[in-house]
Amino acid sequence: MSDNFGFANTVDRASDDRTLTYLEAITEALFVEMDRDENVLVMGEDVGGEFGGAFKATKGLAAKFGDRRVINTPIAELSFTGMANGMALMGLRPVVEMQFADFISSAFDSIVQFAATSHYRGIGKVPWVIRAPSDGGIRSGPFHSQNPEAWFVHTPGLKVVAPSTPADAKGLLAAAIRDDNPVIYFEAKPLYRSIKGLVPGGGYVSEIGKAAIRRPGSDVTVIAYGTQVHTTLEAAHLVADDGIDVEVLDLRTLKPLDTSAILETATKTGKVIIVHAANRMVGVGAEVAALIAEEAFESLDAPIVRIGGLDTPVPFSPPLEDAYRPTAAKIEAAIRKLADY
Amino acid sequence: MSDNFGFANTVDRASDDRTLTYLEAITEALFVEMDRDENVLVMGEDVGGEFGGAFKATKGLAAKFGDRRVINTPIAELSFTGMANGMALMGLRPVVEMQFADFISSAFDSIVQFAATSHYRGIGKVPWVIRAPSDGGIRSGPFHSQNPEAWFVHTPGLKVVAPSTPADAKGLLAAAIRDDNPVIYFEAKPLYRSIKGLVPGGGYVSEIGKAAIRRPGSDVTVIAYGTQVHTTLEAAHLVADDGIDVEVLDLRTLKPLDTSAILETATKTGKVIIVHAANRMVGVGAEVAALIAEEAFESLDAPIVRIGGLDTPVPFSPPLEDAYRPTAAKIEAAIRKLADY
Amino acid sequence: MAVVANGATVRVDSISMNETTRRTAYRWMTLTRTFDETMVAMWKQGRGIGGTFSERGHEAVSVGAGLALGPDDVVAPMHRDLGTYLLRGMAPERIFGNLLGREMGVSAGRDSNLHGLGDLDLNIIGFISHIPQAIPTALGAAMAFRYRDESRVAMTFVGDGGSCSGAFHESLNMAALYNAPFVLIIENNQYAYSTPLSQQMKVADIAGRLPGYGLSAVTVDGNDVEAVYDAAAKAVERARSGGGPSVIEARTMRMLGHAIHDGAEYVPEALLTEWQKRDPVLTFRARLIESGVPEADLAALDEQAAVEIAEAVRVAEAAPMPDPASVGQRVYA
Amino acid sequence: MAVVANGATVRVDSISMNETTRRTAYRWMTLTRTFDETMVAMWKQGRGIGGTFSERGHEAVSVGAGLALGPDDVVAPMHRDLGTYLLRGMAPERIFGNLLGREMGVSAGRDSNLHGLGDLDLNIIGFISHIPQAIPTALGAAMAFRYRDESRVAMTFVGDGGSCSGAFHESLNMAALYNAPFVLIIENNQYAYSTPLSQQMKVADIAGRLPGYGLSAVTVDGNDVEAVYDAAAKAVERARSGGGPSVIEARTMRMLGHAIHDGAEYVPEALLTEWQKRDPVLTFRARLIESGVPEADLAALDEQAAVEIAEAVRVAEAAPMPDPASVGQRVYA
Ligand SMILES: Cc1ncc(C[n+]2csc(CCOP(=O)(O)OP(=O)(O)O)c2C)c(N)n1
Ligand SMILES: Cc1ncc(C[n+]2csc(CCOP(=O)(O)OP(=O)(O)O)c2C)c(N)n1
Ligand SMILES: [Mg+2]
Ligand SMILES: [Mg+2]
Repeated sequence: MSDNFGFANTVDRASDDRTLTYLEAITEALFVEMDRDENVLVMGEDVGGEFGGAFKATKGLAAKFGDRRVINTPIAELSFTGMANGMALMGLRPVVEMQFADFISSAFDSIVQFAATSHYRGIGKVPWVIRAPSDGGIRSGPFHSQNPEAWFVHTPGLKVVAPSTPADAKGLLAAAIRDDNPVIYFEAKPLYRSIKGLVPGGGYVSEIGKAAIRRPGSDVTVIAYGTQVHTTLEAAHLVADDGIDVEVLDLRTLKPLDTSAILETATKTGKVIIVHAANRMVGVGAEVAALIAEEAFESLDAPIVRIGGLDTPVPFSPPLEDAYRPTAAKIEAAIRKLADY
Repeated sequence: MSDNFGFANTVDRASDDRTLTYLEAITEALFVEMDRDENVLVMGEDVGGEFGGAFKATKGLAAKFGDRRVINTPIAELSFTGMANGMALMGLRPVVEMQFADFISSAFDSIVQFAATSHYRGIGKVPWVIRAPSDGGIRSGPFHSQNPEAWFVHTPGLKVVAPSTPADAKGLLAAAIRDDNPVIYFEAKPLYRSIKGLVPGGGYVSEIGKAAIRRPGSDVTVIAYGTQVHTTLEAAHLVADDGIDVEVLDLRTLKPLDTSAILETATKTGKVIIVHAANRMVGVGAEVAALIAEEAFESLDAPIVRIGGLDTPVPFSPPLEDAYRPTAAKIEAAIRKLADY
Repeated sequence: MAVVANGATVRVDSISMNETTRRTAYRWMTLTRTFDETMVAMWKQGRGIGGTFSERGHEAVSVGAGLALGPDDVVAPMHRDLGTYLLRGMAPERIFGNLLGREMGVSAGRDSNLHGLGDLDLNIIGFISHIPQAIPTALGAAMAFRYRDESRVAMTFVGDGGSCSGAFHESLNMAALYNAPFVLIIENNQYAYSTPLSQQMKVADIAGRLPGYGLSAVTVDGNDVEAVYDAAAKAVERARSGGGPSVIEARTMRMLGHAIHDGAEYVPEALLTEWQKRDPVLTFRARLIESGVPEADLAALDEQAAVEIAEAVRVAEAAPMPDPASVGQRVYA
Repeated sequence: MAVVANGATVRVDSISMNETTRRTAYRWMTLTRTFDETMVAMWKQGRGIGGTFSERGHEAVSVGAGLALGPDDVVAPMHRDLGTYLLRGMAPERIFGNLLGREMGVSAGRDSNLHGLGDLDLNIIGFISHIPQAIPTALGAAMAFRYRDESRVAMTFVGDGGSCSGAFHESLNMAALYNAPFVLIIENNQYAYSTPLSQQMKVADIAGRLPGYGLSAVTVDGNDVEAVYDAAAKAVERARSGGGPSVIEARTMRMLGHAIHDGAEYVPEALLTEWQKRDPVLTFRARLIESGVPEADLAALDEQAAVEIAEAVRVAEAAPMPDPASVGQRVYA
C-alpha cells in the first residue's frame, strides 16, 4: 500500500521513526503512556504476567511495570469495566482490554449507562480506554469477528476511534489514553501482523476527531475505516488503470465524526461510497450517508452507496464469510458503477 | 388526531371494536394471546400478583392465568432474558417485560448474542417478545426516558416494532407473540393514557414489516414512529392551513423496514424528513435517509432532513428535555423550510 | 454489640458511638426525616417534578454507615440514602434543586430525583439507576486507593433487589480477590418494588452466602443506628488497615411505597405496623432521652432541621431552571 | 461414593454404574479421546480452519455427567464437553463438518469449532461463546419443563472462569427460587485461559458458596467418571422428582492449551505431570481391567473409535462447503 497509508502526508517523520506492525504500535503506545503517566494501568482477562493477552498486545508490560499496573481480571466484563469507571473517577486512566470486541456486549451497562452519562450528570470525568480487538475475515466465527462500533457511536457521551495504520494505532491509542472521556478503541485484528508502517517514536498522538485522506482523487470518494481502508485502497488501485481516480477518506475517529472532512470530499467528487465490515443496517455508514444527503445534497452527482456486512451474524465458513464481508472486488464493482453513473 | 390515525383506512372495523387507550390495548393483547395459546407466558419484575407491573400493563393477568403463567422475577435482566431464551427454545412464548426500556441494556448479551444469532447458528427458534416501555417527554430523567431501538435494529437476527396507535399496540403485540423470532416491542410510555382509538376485538394482528400512511399528502413526507407520529401529525396540521400538504408515514416496524413504503413516499414527494426521539446519530433515521439517498436519489428534490434527540443523555429538567426532544414546533419549522426548498 | 455472622450470633469488639457522635447521628437522622417528609408532602401537593423516592425507615442505615467514614473516604449511596448525602455536606437546597430540575441542583438539571447526586469534592459518587452499578464503581474507587497506596476506603449500598443481580457477585468476588478497601452495605428492606424477599431468593440470608467468597459479612439491625455504625466503623477500620472488604446486611423495612406514586397496597398492613414500632428515628430519640440527653436538645435539633429544610425548599423553588441553550454542554469533559 | 458437600466430606447414597454403563462410559470416553487427538493432530498439520478447543482431561466430566441424563432431558454443553455431544448421538462427522465449515456440519457453516453444536432433535442446546450464557438458557429449558409439568431435566456446564461472571449468580439464585429441575456442572479445570484459580477468586471452593442459595452443591473428582456419574445421576433424580436444582463442582485439569494455538507455557510442568497420572481415560481403563473386564473388549472399543473417527474425518473433509449464495438464509425462522 502506497506511501505509508498517507501517513507521510500528515505527520513529520521524527528521526526515530521505525517500521512497526500495527500490533507492535499498540504495544508501544501502552509502554510509552504507562511510562509517561503513573495513573495509566492496564486490566482485563489474561493481560498480565508473562502471557500478555490473547493477542500479546500487553506482553512485556507486567515485567516492566509490575502486577500492580497490569491487572489480570476474572471473566466479569460488566464489573471490571464498572471498576474501571470507579478508578477513572478517582483520577486513574485504566486501559481495559476486551479479549475480543465481541465480548464488549457483556460490559454494556458499565459503558453506555454509567461511563457515557457520568460527566453530563455531574458525576465526574471517566477517562478510560477500552481496547476492543474487532473485525473478521480470519475465520473466527460469529463470536470472534464482530464490529460492534455502531452501538457506541449511537450512544451519547462516548468517543470511538478505529485506526487503520500503525502510526494511528499508536497515535490514537495515546490520544485516547490522554483524553478525559471514555474512549472505545477498536483495533482491527486482521491488521495486527499483516501491515507495517512508519511509526514515530516517543510520545506521539493522533488527534481524535480528524479524518485523513489516504489517497487523493477526483472521480469517486470512498469513505472507510479500519481494515476496510486497505481493502478500499486495493480497489482504488484496481480501477486506477482504467482512469478512475478514487479519493479514499479514512475516518479514523467514528465519534465525533469529522463532518467537515466528510462533506469536503463529498462536495469534491459528488459521488460517495461508504464501506465498513460492520452490518450495514443502521451502521456508521448510514450516519455518514445521511449526513451527506442532508448537508451536501446539492453537490451530489449520484446515489450514495453503502457497502457493509450483511444483515446476518458473521458466518464462519470461508465462502459464507466472504459473501458476508466487503471485499476489494465488491468495492471495485461499486466504484465502477458509480463512476459510470 | 384525525381518522383514528389512519387505522380506519387499512382495517375493517369489526362489530366489537371498542375505543381503548394504548395501554389498555397492550393489556388486551396479552389477555387474548394468553387465552389463545397456553405457551404464552409473561415474566419480568413486578408483573405478577395484584400489582401488574410498574405501568399496570399486566394487571389482571395473574388473577386470570395464575402465577405459573405470570412470573415475577428478581432484578436480573441478563438471566431472566436468558431464561426466556431457553424457554423459547423449548417451545414456550415468553413475553418479557423490561420495567423500563432503559434497563434492556442490562440484558444485552442475552438479546444480541444469544437470541439474535440462535436460529442462524442452527440452535433453534427463539420466539420471545420483549416489551420495552420507552420514550420520554414526561420528566423521567436519563434512565427512564430512553429510546434504545437503534442498537437492536443494527443487530442481525432481531425484529423490532414500535406501535403508535392503540390498534397497532394490540395488533403488533399479538403479531410479535405469534412470530417465531425474537421481537422487541417498544411501547411508548407517553402514549399509554394520552391516546385512545378504535381497537378490533378478539385475536387481531397487525402485520410485522408494514408501514402505514397516517396522512396522505403531496408536498413533503415525514417519516416517524411511536410518539413522534403524533407530534408529526400535529405539525402537519399546523402547516396545512398554509397549503403545505404533508404525507406522514408511520414505520410501525423498524426491523425489517418496509423499504418499499419508504421509497414510494420519498419518490412521491421528493422531500423527506425523518423524525424520532432517539439520538439522531446512527439512529434508525440515518438508515432511512441512507436508504432513500441510495435508492430514490433521482426522485429527491431536496436534502433529506433528520430530526432526532440530541447527542446527549436524556436530560431531566423540563427546559432541557424540551430542547433535547423533537417537538411539533421543530418539525413544523423543518417542514416549512423543506417545502420552500 | 451483637451481630449475626454467617448465620450465628457472635460477639465482636464494639466500636460504640460516643456522646458527641450520638448527637451528631440524631441531628442527621432528624434532618433526613424532615427532608423526606417535606419532599413527600410537596410531591403530594403537586409541587414536584417527575417522581422521587422516600427513604422513610432507612435513616439508621444511611446515617449510621455514612458516619463511619472519614472525610477522605468515598461513598456511593443509592436512592434511599439521603442521610449519607446530607451528612457528607451536600446542602439540602442543592438536593431539592436536583429534584426540581434547577440549574443550581447537584446535576444542573441533567439527572432526576435522587439519582445523579454526585460531587467528588464531597467524595460522593452519584447514583446511577441501573442496579447495582454502584457496586463495581465503588469497588473501582477502592482499587484506585489500593493502587496509589492511599489510606482511603470506598463504601457503597445495594438493596435486597440489587443483590440478585450479576454485578453483585462479580464485584464481591473481585473485592475479595484483590483485598480491596471496600465496604458494601446491603439495605435489606424486604421489598424490591412490589416484590417481597420470598419472591427474590429462596434463602433470605444474603450475608450468609458471602464468607464463601473470602469476605467478612455480618447482619445487623438496620433500624438501630448504633448497630449499623458499629458494624460499619469496624468494616471501615478493617478496610483501612489492609484487612480487606466487608459486607454488612442491614435488615430494615421500606415504610412507604417504592416511589412517590406507589401506594404499596401489596405490603401487608401488619408488617408496617410492626416495623412502625421500630421506627429508627423515634426509637433512637427515645434511647437518647433514656440515656440522659435532655429532650430539649433533641427538640432543638428537630427545630433546626425544620428551619433548614424550609429554607432549602424556598431557595430551590425560587431558583431558575437551566438555560435550554445549555442542553448540549457537559457531555464531554 | 464420597463427595465433598459444602466443604466437608460426606457419604451419600450411591448411584453406581452397573457393568453395562461402565462399558458404555468407556466407549464414549475412548471415542472422545480419539476424536480430540485426531482433531489436534489435524490442526497441527494445517488441515483445520480457524481455531478449536481440546477437551483432553475432561472426558470423565462430559461423559459421566452426560450419561446421567435420560433421552428426553436437555443438555447445553460447553466448549470442552465433546463427550456429551457424542453420547447424545451427535455423529462425529457432523462435528468435524462443523469444525471444517462444511454445509453438512451441525451449524451448516454458520458457527465455528465447538460452538454452535445445537440439535434440538437430540435435545442438545448449542454453545454460545459469551460466557456463561449457557446457564440462564438451560435454566430456561428447565423452567419450560416445570411450566408444562414435564418430567424432564436440563443440565449445563460452566468453567471456573465462567463461575466468576454475573449470570452464574443470577441464574443460580433463580434456579433455587423457582425450584427448577436444573443441574449445573462446574468444570473446575484450574485455569481460565492463562489465568489460574488463584487469580480468579480468593476462596477456590466454588460449590462451597452455593448451599447459601438453597441449592444442593457437591464437589467431586472430575477425573473419575464414576464419581461424576454418581453425583450427576443423583442430581438428575432429585431434579426429576421435584427436589430442585443441584450443582456439581468437578475438579479436573485442562491438559492442553486454552485453544489449539495456545502452548500454555504458563502452566507449571509439575502440575501437568501430576495430573497426567490421573488421566481420566487411562485410569478408568485400568480400573475396568482390574475389575475383570477383558482388556480385549476395551481394545476393541478403542479400535472401533479409531475407525469411526477416521471415517468421520474422511466424510467431513470430502463434504462440500456451503453455497455462498445461501449466506442470508436462516437468519429468521
Ligand atoms: C437493572 C435495573 N432493573 C430495574 C430497575 C428498576 N428499579 C428501580 S429500583 C427497583 C427495586 C429495587 O429494589 P432494592 O434493590 O431492594 O432497593 P429498594 O428500592 O428496596 O431500596 C427496581 C426494580 C433498575 N433501576 N435497574
Ligand atoms: C464473556 C466472555 N468473555 C471472554 C471470553 C473469552 N474466553 C473464552 S473461554 C475463556 C476462558 C474460560 O475459562 P473457563 O470458564 O474456566 O473454561 P475453560 O476454558 O477452562 O474450560 C475466555 C476468557 C468469553 N468466551 N466470554
Ligand atoms: Mg429493597
Ligand atoms: Mg477453566
